[in-house]
Amino acid sequence: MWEIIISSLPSLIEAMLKYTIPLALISFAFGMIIAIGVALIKFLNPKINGLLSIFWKLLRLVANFYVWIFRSTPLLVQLFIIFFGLPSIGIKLPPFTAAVIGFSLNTGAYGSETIRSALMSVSKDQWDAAYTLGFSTPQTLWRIIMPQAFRIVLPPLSNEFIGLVKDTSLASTITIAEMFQVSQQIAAQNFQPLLMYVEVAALYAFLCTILSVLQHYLENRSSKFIKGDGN
Amino acid sequence: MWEIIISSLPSLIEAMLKYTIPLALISFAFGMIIAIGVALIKFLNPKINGLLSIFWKLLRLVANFYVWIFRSTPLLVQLFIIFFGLPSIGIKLPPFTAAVIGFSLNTGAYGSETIRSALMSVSKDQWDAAYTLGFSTPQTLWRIIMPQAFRIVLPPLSNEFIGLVKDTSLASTITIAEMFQVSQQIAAQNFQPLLMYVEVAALYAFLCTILSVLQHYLENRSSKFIKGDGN
Amino acid sequence: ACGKSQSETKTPGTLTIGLEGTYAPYAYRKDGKLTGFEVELAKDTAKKMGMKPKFVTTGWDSLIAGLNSNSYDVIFNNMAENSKRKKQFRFSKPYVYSKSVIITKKDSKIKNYKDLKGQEVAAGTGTDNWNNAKKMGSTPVSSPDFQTSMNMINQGRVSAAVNSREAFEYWKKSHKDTDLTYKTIPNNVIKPDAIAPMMNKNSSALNKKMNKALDEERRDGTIKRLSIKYFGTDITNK
Amino acid sequence: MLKIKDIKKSFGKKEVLKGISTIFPEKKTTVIVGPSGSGKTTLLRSLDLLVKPDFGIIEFDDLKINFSEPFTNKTANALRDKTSMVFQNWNLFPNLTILQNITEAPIYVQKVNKTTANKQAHELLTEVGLDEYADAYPSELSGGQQQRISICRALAVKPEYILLDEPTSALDPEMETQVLEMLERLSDQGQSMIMVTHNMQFAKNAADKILFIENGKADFDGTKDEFFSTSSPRVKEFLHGISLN
Amino acid sequence: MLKIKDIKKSFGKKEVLKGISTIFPEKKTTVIVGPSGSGKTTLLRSLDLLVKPDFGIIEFDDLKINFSEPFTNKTANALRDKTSMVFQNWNLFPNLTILQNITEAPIYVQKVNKTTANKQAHELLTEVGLDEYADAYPSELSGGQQQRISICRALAVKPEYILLDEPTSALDPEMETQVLEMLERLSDQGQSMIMVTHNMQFAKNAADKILFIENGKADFDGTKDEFFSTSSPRVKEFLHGISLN
Ligand SMILES: Nc1ncnc2c1ncn2[C@@H]1O[C@H](COP(=O)(O)OP(=O)(O)OP(=O)(O)O)[C@@H](O)[C@H]1O
Ligand SMILES: Nc1ncnc2c1ncn2[C@@H]1O[C@H](COP(=O)(O)OP(=O)(O)OP(=O)(O)O)[C@@H](O)[C@H]1O
Ligand SMILES: [Mg+2]
Ligand SMILES: [Mg+2]
Repeated sequence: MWEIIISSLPSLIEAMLKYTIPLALISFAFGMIIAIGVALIKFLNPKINGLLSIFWKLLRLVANFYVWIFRSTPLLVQLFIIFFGLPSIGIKLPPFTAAVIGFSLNTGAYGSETIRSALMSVSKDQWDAAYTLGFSTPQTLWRIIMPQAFRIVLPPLSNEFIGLVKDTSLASTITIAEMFQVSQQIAAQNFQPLLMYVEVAALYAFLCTILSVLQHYLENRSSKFIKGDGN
Repeated sequence: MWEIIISSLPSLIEAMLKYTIPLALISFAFGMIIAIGVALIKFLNPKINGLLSIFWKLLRLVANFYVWIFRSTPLLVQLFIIFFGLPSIGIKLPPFTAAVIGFSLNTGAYGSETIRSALMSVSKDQWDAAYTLGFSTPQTLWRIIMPQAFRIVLPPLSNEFIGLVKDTSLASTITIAEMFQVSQQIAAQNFQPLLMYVEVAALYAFLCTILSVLQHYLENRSSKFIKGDGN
Repeated sequence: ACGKSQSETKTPGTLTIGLEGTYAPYAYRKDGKLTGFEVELAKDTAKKMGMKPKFVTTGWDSLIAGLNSNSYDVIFNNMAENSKRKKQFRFSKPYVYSKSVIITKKDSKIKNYKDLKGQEVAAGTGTDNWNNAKKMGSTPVSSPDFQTSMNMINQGRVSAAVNSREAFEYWKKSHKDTDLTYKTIPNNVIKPDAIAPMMNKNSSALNKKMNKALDEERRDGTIKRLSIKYFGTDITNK
Repeated sequence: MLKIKDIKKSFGKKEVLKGISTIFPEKKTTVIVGPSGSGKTTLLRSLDLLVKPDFGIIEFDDLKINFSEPFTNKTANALRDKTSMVFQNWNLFPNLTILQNITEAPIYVQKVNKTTANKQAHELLTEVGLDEYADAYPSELSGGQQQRISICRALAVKPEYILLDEPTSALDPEMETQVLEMLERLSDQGQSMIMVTHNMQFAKNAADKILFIENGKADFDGTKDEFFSTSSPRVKEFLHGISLN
Repeated sequence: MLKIKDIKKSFGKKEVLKGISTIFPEKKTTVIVGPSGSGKTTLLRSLDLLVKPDFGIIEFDDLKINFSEPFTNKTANALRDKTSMVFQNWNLFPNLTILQNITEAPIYVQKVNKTTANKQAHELLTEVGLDEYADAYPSELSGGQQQRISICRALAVKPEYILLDEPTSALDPEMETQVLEMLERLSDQGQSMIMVTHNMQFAKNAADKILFIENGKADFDGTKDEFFSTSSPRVKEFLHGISLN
């Protein structure tokens, strides 16, 4: 048994380093950019009128639709459509790109809701305090609201990232030989699918645990300004 | 195209009604029971000593381990091990039972963290207020804290339920012919996997949207006691 | 499906081959490398066509979708010719003839294909085995891989599995003391499957080149050699 | 009669109560004053066992808890039944209506039957002029109204002593007036009360006894008149410090 | 000099300000008083454009906003620069240190260079005796300390007028004393201030002018001495209502 585990480890780790981790990291980075953008579109209520305000309403409609569609359909299907479906309308993406796009859009949809609710949870008073000092809306967002929202958003976003790491296993359906697929291929030879599954589960657990530790470290750091009771 | 969609619809809806929905509902119900239990084990700090307190510490250790393991390994692997792995230690479960156990344990692990953090977010003052009136800990939990936590916990738990509905597609790996597998079977016949995937995605979206509407209804009802600004 | 020239492959000069890579002895991973009968055969075929082989592995569910979207040029994945598939896709010349068998426990009540009626039988979702199991009046139950099918029989979750004899023979090599055996299915019930490379309908030029290469491999004994190497017998003919 | 003897309490290494002994007379109002952080809240919470002292004795008639010995849950509950706390931020239960806030404990803790409990609650509400809000939720009421409700809630369990921790400090002046008037009325009716407050006007009007705590110790313990005429320099300084108010 | 003319504001159907005109004298302290809900906060917030009136004019020297006409963002910002608000709950930025709380606006809004901003912040902190907390976070300070910091923060942008909305009502008496002393000092130094407060003692000590608002209207507008000796029955009633305090 140990022999099987050890002999399969190098291929699994290679797949992890080559696909699982880069996929998760890159997709999460892009996902967060999307999430912040969408969260702001839904959160802000800029004082504009005329055409601009119609445009903003449209933007918000698109954002709502995007969040709805990506949260209410299975990720597997999303990947499938992006990779196998888009070519039929002339958009052909390499597998890795397609995977990054799919995972980013999915993470972006979930993340945007998390970020929006964190923004909303920062007291309205903080906005008043900033405005009275002359801060503009973007300045207030960036210097006052976002740092406070960050602390709130960290635990749920970390969970989403951990979820994403595990979800990368779905990339196998769009021809990416990530860790999970490699484990299946090895199992085809040694006929120990269960053992291979446990092994790959352990590797995921390992990754996720490292991430959790990192999350706690970040949480502690980011909450350094909440020393007393807070108030 | 429409012909294919319409002709496949009855089998898909049958699979949805027979497996997808019952699986999600039953697993969520059990999952919540587990989640509440585990959340309480981690949340409560009963004033006991001697053997009982050692037992409680042990219980908490087990709870922590359970949450950790189920949150850091892919659900697919969990199902696989429960269904195909447990027989090797003499526990043979029918597919539906195995699926319910797998999904319940998974939902329970995630849900317990959600519930625990909701319990923690109810002000310590509410406990004091109840204690001073003579409520016991279980009474306070049940009559005062839980109703307040419920309101907080509703949005994230609804999201977890929606996630579960989509995750039931993984039951196909343990031989359950749920909606997603049926779509694959049909696709293998008509060679229109993309079309079938889009169709099944639409069905999932339909289900999830109904659930979201329900969620909003529940949220509105449960927050009826927050009429003014709250305070 | 809007390529410039019909014979053009996904990448010029490269033959991109789609397969699952999770089905021994056809294709699987050993010591970190993809290998197996179909892997070696596809490599040799590409060489004979003057092209570089490139393998793309993907799940069974998306194997056909990948062909539709030109993610690869050809599938070498134990793909059996049948009329439905032929309508949509183009098959090159068969390289082996795979015999479906009924795998059961030695003491099973299932003595021949007729006993299969009403029984639950393990097979991959939407595979030929799945269709064959259905054809014989049994209820197919989805199984993700070969070993799992065997486990399902052993655990009594299904009464049998329909799969290729070669796969079973290969598996038996590493499970000598197994309790499982197989029963053949008469050719008039289920014909031996002609296994051939499968490609898009519009790849006729590619098909021509591939057929030439396959003919050559037949002539110089490559296919036979690989068959014996991986299956232990020669299954290159009907 | 409620008595404490040599109550000590530390949080971590910090000794917050350094041995306080006193008597809280029945049907009288005892006011606890002292600088911020001196331990007033901790002492008050000890009386209701929301804080568990490390050392000392609490006695109520023939009930007695000695914190250096083990005591049963039953004794603790019996003692706790004698007192009921009113909090600075009132802490009504936001998920219950005003009526339910008041009847919850009588019904579920004291097993009073529902009709009786409701009737008594309505009487209390009528007395404080808030009966029309019986079916409202706390968030619909002003701070002063909520604080009056919370006093009703405390009274509903018929405790011997009502404990109040700065019950008006989170209220604006007009609300404060409402609540203080209600408390003075209660005091006049002979309800035993123990109250932490900075409101010297209230102390002057309603207190029978004053306990001045400084740095975890009872620096003064006597009648109101003694307190306001004491020669203790520390008390004088304290009274001066809050005179601006 | 800051002047307002006929300021009106409704929230939904409720008219909260029903046309208020007055002058806020320079280098003087104007105290706004009135019953709860009368519109004091709304009026004060209007001066800083945290609330946008529906009607009326705000004038500051040659700057002028007429709310029934469109006005540019530039004018609004220019007016807003003249004032700075101190809030009841201080509202320090919890994610920034004390020093950063004070320097953030000078550096990022007024583009003062960092060294200068820090120097000035330390001067302000020293003045209020809190320089040692420069690198602490707000949550590490008491309420009274935080409120003093929030006044420093408002002063740091060098506004013409400091607006204060019940700056001591969330503080306990000793903290309140600290903050009020600081404000009296500022008032003596000739800082223009407009303050909503219930603290009549402070009004007596430091106010130059008093504006009494009732039900969205200015019922009294005059000097402190006029106010405390007025014969207006409503003002007398009001003064009586908060006398207990
Ligand atoms: N749960 C606790 N954990 C640690 N320290 C505490 C706790 N409760 C109170 N303290 C500390 O005990 C000391 C006394 O607190 P207490 O609340 O009793 O003072 P107080 O007299 O009520 O002051 P105030 O007038 O400000 O309410 C303070 O230094 C406080 O920080
Ligand atoms: N944002 C708002 N939306 C709706 N109504 C509001 C809003 N702000 C204030 N009001 C209402 O306007 C009225 C005046 O409120 P305001 O806060 O100005 O009173 P105030 O004089 O400051 O009272 P207090 O002394 O209690 O602070 C109140 O009835 C209040 O409910
Ligand atoms: Mg206190
Ligand atoms: Mg106000």
